[in-house]
Amino acid sequence: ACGDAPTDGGSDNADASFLACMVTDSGGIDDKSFNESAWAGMEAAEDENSDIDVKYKESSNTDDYDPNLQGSVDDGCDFIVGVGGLMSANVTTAAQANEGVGFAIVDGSPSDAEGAPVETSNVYSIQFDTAQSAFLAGYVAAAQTQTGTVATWGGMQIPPVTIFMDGFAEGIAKHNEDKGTDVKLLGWDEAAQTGTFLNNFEDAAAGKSTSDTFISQGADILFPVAGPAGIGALTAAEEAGDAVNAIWVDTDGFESTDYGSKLITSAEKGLAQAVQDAVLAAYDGDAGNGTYVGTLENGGVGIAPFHDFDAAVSDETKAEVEALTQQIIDGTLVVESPASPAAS
Amino acid sequence: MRLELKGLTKKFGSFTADDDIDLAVEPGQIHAILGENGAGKSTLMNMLYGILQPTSGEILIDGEPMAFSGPGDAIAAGIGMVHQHFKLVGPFSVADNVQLGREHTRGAGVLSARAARRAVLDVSEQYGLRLDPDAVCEDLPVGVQQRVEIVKALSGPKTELLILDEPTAVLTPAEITELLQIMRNLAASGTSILFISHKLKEVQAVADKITVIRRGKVVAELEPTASESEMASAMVGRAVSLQVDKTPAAPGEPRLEVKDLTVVSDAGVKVLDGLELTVHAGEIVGLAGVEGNGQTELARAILGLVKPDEGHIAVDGNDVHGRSPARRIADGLGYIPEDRGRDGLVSEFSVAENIVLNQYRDAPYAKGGVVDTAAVHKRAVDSIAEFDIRTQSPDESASSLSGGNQQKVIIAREFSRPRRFLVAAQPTRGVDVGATEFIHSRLIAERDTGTGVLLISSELDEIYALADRIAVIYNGRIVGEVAPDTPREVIGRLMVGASAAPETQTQTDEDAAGGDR
Amino acid sequence: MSDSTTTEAPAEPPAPAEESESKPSFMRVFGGYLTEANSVMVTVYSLLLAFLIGAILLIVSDEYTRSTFSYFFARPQDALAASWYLVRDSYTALFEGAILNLNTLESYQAGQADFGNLLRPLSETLTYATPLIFTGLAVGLAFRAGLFNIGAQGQLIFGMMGALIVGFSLDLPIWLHLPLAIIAGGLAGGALGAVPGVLKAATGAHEVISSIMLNNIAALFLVWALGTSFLHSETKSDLVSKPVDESAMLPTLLSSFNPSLRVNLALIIGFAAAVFTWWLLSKSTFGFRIRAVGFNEHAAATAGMRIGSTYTTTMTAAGALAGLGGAALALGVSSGGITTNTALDYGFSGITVALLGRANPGGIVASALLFGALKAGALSAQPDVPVDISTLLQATIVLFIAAPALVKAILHLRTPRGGLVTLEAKGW
Amino acid sequence: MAVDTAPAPALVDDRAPARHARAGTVYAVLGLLLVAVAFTWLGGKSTVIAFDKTLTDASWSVPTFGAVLVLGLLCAAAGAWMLVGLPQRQFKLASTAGVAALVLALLFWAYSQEGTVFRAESILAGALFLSMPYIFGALSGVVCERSGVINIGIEGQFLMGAFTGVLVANITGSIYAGLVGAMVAGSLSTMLLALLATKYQVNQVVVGVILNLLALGFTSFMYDQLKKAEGFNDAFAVPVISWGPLADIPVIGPVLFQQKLFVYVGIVMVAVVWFLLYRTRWGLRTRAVGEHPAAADSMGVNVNRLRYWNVVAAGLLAGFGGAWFTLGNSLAFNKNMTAGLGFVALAVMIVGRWNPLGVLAGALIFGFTTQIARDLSAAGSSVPGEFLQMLPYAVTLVVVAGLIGKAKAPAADGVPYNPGDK
Ligand SMILES: Nc1ncnc2c1ncn2[C@@H]1O[C@H](COP(=O)(O)OP(=O)(O)OP(=O)(O)O)[C@@H](O)[C@H]1O
Ligand SMILES: Nc1ncnc2c1ncn2[C@@H]1O[C@H](COP(=O)(O)OP(=O)(O)OP(=O)(O)O)[C@@H](O)[C@H]1O
Ligand SMILES: [Mg+2]
Ligand SMILES: [Mg+2]
Repeated sequence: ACGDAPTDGGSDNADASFLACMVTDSGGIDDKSFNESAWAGMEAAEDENSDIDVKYKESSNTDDYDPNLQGSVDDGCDFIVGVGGLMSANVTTAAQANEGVGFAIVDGSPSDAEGAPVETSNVYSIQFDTAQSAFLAGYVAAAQTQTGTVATWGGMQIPPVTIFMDGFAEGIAKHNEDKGTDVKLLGWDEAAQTGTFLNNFEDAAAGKSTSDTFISQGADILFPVAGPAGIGALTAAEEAGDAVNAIWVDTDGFESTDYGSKLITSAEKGLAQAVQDAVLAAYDGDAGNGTYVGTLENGGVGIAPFHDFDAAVSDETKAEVEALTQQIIDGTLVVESPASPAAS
Repeated sequence: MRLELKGLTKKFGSFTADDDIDLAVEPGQIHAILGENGAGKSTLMNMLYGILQPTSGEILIDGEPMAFSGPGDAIAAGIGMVHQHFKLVGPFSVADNVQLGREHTRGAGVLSARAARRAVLDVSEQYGLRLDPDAVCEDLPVGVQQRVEIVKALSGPKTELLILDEPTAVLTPAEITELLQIMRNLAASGTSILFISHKLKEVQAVADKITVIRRGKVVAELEPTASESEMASAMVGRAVSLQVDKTPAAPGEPRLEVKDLTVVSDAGVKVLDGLELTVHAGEIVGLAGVEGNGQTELARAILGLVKPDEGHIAVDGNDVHGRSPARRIADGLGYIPEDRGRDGLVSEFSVAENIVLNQYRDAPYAKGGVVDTAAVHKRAVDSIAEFDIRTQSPDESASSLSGGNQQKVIIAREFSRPRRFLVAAQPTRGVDVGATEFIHSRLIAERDTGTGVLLISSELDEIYALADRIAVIYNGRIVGEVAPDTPREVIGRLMVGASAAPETQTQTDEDAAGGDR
Repeated sequence: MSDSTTTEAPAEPPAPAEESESKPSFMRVFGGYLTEANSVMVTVYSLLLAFLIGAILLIVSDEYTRSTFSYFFARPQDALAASWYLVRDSYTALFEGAILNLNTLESYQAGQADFGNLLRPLSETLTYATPLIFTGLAVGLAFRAGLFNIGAQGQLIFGMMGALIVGFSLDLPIWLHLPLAIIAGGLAGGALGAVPGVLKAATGAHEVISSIMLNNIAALFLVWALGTSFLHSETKSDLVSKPVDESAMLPTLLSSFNPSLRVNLALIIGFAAAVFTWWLLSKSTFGFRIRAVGFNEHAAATAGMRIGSTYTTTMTAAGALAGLGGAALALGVSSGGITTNTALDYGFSGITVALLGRANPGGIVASALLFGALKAGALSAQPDVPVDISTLLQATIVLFIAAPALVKAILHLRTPRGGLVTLEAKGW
Repeated sequence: MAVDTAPAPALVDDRAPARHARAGTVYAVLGLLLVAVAFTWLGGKSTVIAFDKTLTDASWSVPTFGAVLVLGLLCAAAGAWMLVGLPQRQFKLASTAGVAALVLALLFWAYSQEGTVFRAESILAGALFLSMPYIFGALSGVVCERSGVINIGIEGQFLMGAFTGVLVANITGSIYAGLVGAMVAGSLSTMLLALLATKYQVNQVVVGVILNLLALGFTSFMYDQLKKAEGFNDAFAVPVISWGPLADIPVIGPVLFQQKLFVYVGIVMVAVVWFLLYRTRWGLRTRAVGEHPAAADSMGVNVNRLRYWNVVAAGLLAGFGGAWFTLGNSLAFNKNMTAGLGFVALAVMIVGRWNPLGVLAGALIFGFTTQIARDLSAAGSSVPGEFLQMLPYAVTLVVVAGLIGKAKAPAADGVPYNPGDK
């Protein structure tokens, strides 16, 4: 209706022939989490190919998915990326109703309202086995802790969050098993699937006070899985002095946050890259109904460089991480979380 | 100070409340203003005090035209005012209420409690108005609150003109005598006084000059020598009978029996203390007493709003214990509350809705949980005619009625349904002579139909005019039951807890004076 | 709760009547109407003023348009044109999202789109308005009894859960299942609503505190409950509930035109609830009591009305209304499963809706529709119109409608006969 | 003078009013329940209390059974005292003792689980710090509502303060300038409330709701606008103020003498607002205007002007409280980061009965229970996290229903004042 109104970002390719659209999950475009990363991927695709234009629509809750998907179809989008596993069924339905449009679903796969898998011709699925990267992060944390206690906490108890916490817990367990250590993890009990959650992703002050509590209970490495609220853990670590550090999630926190000096590493999830690739593939007509699962093997997930901690992390640990990575890629070591893509 | 009003006019929209009023108050003069409810007296005073701005006309003080943009200006010009409706901050102490707006500070805006207390004591000593500066105003009996208002008005830096808008409505006879004396003293010392009252005796007793206002216009200037009925007919525009015609009572069986009634307030005070009282069918028992001695609680206990801690209340021989107020009302209890603004009316409701306020669920006003608007309307139209309620329509909100007419709405509500017993608390408070006459005659008529009536009034005149028997309440107890021809002094002594015999009077005065909380 | 018996001033003195002997022409009367601060014109002007402010915000927020202002004095036409197009397109987009899509209209006239497509914006508006009708009524009803029900949010959440549980756990025919599920929603909401009422009646606890606390408790309870195996979806790992059975879903109203038109029976139930609430308040003896207690509890008590039980029943009824709003969500648009986000801020918006509707059921429906339209329009117009601008626009519209005196002052309107219609001012 | 209207001196009743008996029953039953709990579950358990900051190794291990038993009996005794009848004046004492015993017993019980340690210093210090936003928000509410203007927009003022605080700190490079900026921003946003409430007589609850919406929209919008540029939203940290040797005193030191600026300002403001309200001319007039504006007006107080400036000044407090979220926690601004705490502050104001000292108590209850909930959750309590998070809300509900009872708002709160026909 209003194609000549400038779109957000300003770097739009005004006379592009291919329109790629994104529908966010609740949390919005700047959630410092998967919506933001996905949008970064969309914009990267736009920068890469001047014939691509990108747009987004924000959802405030699940009820907005359908109108936003429909609105994107009405806007004439050629490729529509739905972010969040909750949107799987909605994307699938929209795809079935609009065979001529390409779709993608991030953190989910085509399914019906009941969650049962569905065969489609035009939904591309993007998923990540972040348990793998979190596993390595957990191993590093166990190796680096001085107090023998590390902690994790989440924004909400949902699969994209708990998969990190599961992997982290398993990494610590692995270290304890291999090296005979007795590192304790606070904030998450993998077996019981219970732990500490803020029940929101915004309240960084609550994140900080929760982290302070963990620190007072002896934790010296924090692993917050809570989007923007997770920043609270970093400020808590900063205030606590040199003894307490943190590990970030999703992106390399050394670059994406202001607290690089406190971050030993990050459990990365190559969401932006994957979305960018998907958009570019769609432009070439290659997206179709493929599935992409980001793993250590294809580099879709991984742990970030140690940056300032390069010297602090021993060569031995580095070598072990290397070896574990190889084992996971080989399949000799399986990191499993109830929230892993295979299980969903 | 010489005050002169020239052509003072106040319009509210298209309604003219005061119309071209000319008036002069000489220094040291007590100038009374008479008029029906809604005649425009308070409006006039409010203009003088800067609360309202005149639509046209001039206010001259010592020949100088004044423009008051607010009460602050009036106060600065030496005017003090006692408002008809108390303007006291309830939770504040007396001292704080008096110092509000002209605070005693120790510099830098920090209050000096001692100076404020001292100031109150000074003024109250000077005029003989006893007050405890530390008492919390909302806990005080209305009579004492009135005294606070007067002290407030006198505490101005140089009050030369004092406006008293119905200051005596809530005072006891003795307090009134006292106030009138204070007024005389003030006038003698040169203070001008504008005095509004519906009680013609007082006006006669104290005024140097009387101006009568009707419908916003000055209709007469009278001398204090004018008779009461002259004043009344000037006000109302017709002859008014000031005498209540009544035949001797023919008491029947007991309608209300109160035995050993004890009520303890939330603060742990025994407000009723073993009260005993019986009212028979076809008689009016006047309950005389200084306000705050348990009258309110007695009335509320009879209605069922207050749960007795001990004792029994029986209506028609049946113990009403455990019966809800609604049930008691349905059983024929009528209730005219003393505070009509608070307990009597829902002021946002229409006149019609207020008339059926305690019958809205009964036939014919409701059927099957649905209000029958037509029936309510019809009832309202009838009542408005019967009780001469001055309102533009039954759908007018009660708040737009004058106080006297608001009172008639309550009277209409209680008087046009079958009733066996009636509690009438201060039924004519603040009501003009015409309406008072009307209400009194209705009360007598009510008695004559065989209803038992408990008349609670702080006005001895009213009690004498209506009561067939007088009970005096003091400290939550009936301290005496006397015949209606008992001399005032005897009742007056009973009211302050002294025995009926005159010898103890001096003694009592000392006690009572020290007893202000 | 306080009333203003002590302030004797009226709202605003009516302007002196303009006396004109000759019979005024229609145009004069009409012109007079337009320049008068009556409630219709105040609403119209409120919208216009809000859109004017919105336009400024749009221009300021748009980088390109802002850049044209940097050389405004060199080439003003650039800035003016850019602003004009931006504002026009943005508001067109809002309008198209909320009421009628002009492109679709063209295609429809050309025979390329079906009628259902034309209805979509309206359907969305009505869909978003539906829960607001219920929560608005929930706040409005309590308001009439002098209670500030800030707890509609929690009551809506409970209603959602109640309807959901009956909706998936029973196996019944639709004519029984759907009504039962709806009633369960009302009951659950009513149960939560009763708590502040009972506490106030029994201990004097302030309903505002207890409602705020219960909102938080309800929201956390939902998070916990969604995690339990009883509520949690059997097929999805996300924090989402089981879907309700087909037999408990609210039938859609317009899906015969187009299956994607979501507006459902709950809208009709909402209208019915509004009519019922209106009837209750203005016709029933219970409503008489509610209003009497709301205006003056002392006089009501003296007239024999039971104050405590009025509080309790009113709060329960209010909770039930909000609960029905929850049922509308759980059995309607979110019948595929509710999440922690499903309730959004419908309960809090209900406060604004109720106050804007002057706590009158009719007004509440109207303001719910306005809010629904703003939400639908905002959703469809993004990202061209940033969502935050839509929020600001909403706030500004409400602000002006709630402040007739402000509109009157800004536009120098005349006071109508009978004074300005202002929202009743109420204390706690 | 002939007679006087003196009412008789109050006769103080010696019997317990009915509500004392009711409360007594509740306390007695709860106390006995605790005793039962002790016998059923707590045998052999112990509760560890540690002083983690000043005396790292010192900890006490208290047998939970004994502690809960004693406290339960104490609570029951308080109830019994009320039941047999006690003077009015001592009712408060008894109920406070009962509640204190109850709360302590519950704490002993909660911390008896394996692996949980009551770290007195960090818990209390954390609790005090967490109470601060409520203190500032509720004090702002007190100043507004004492003058008769309902301020339901505290949440919005928090957001404005939080956002502007960081922004100004970034631009000027000074955290103190940031704090001033936050106050000014809070005050600017209440100015709209002040104007609409006094001059245009708009329903104040509506204005409050609108202010919240406006603040949310505005800060989110500005956040997006500034996100693209560097150096507008970087975190700034308020330094911790350590009072030298005082900070080393066990428990008291870390709790009281080693806190951030906000804590000291908060406590001082409670005292200051209390003093201003109850001891100064401004306070007298403010309270009068909130109770009975016509009375104040008739004594020459300009009601609407006083209300206007009070509301504007109250915005300073709320804005400062907003800065707690960002500057106080060394955080950058984030959309909607105040997470509804403004509404809780409103509740704290009512719990505190519109009195600064009550506000302090209410805020401490909230801060303490929040901190306890977080601590227990972090320690791996078996109670689901959501229920732990409900703790502050549930406790408030109980306190309000059981202890506070009827809270009376200033009589003219929320009622616009129209002086005469001016
Ligand atoms: N604020 C107002 N707005 C509109 N009309 C008013 C207002 N105040 C007073 N009036 C009108 O002015 C008339 C005079 O009122 P006023 O209070 O002066 O009467 P009054 O002589 O003092 O009566 P009373 O004896 O009952 O005190 C009333 O009948 C009323 O209709
Ligand atoms: N908002 C209003 N609109 C119209 N009239 C009003 C308004 N407010 C007050 N009045 C009128 O002002 C007059 C005086 O008001 P006030 O409250 O002083 O009455 P009152 O003193 O209770 O009456 P009375 O002295 O007869 O008992 C009343 O007659 C009332 O009708
Ligand atoms: Mg008068
Ligand atoms: Mg009057």
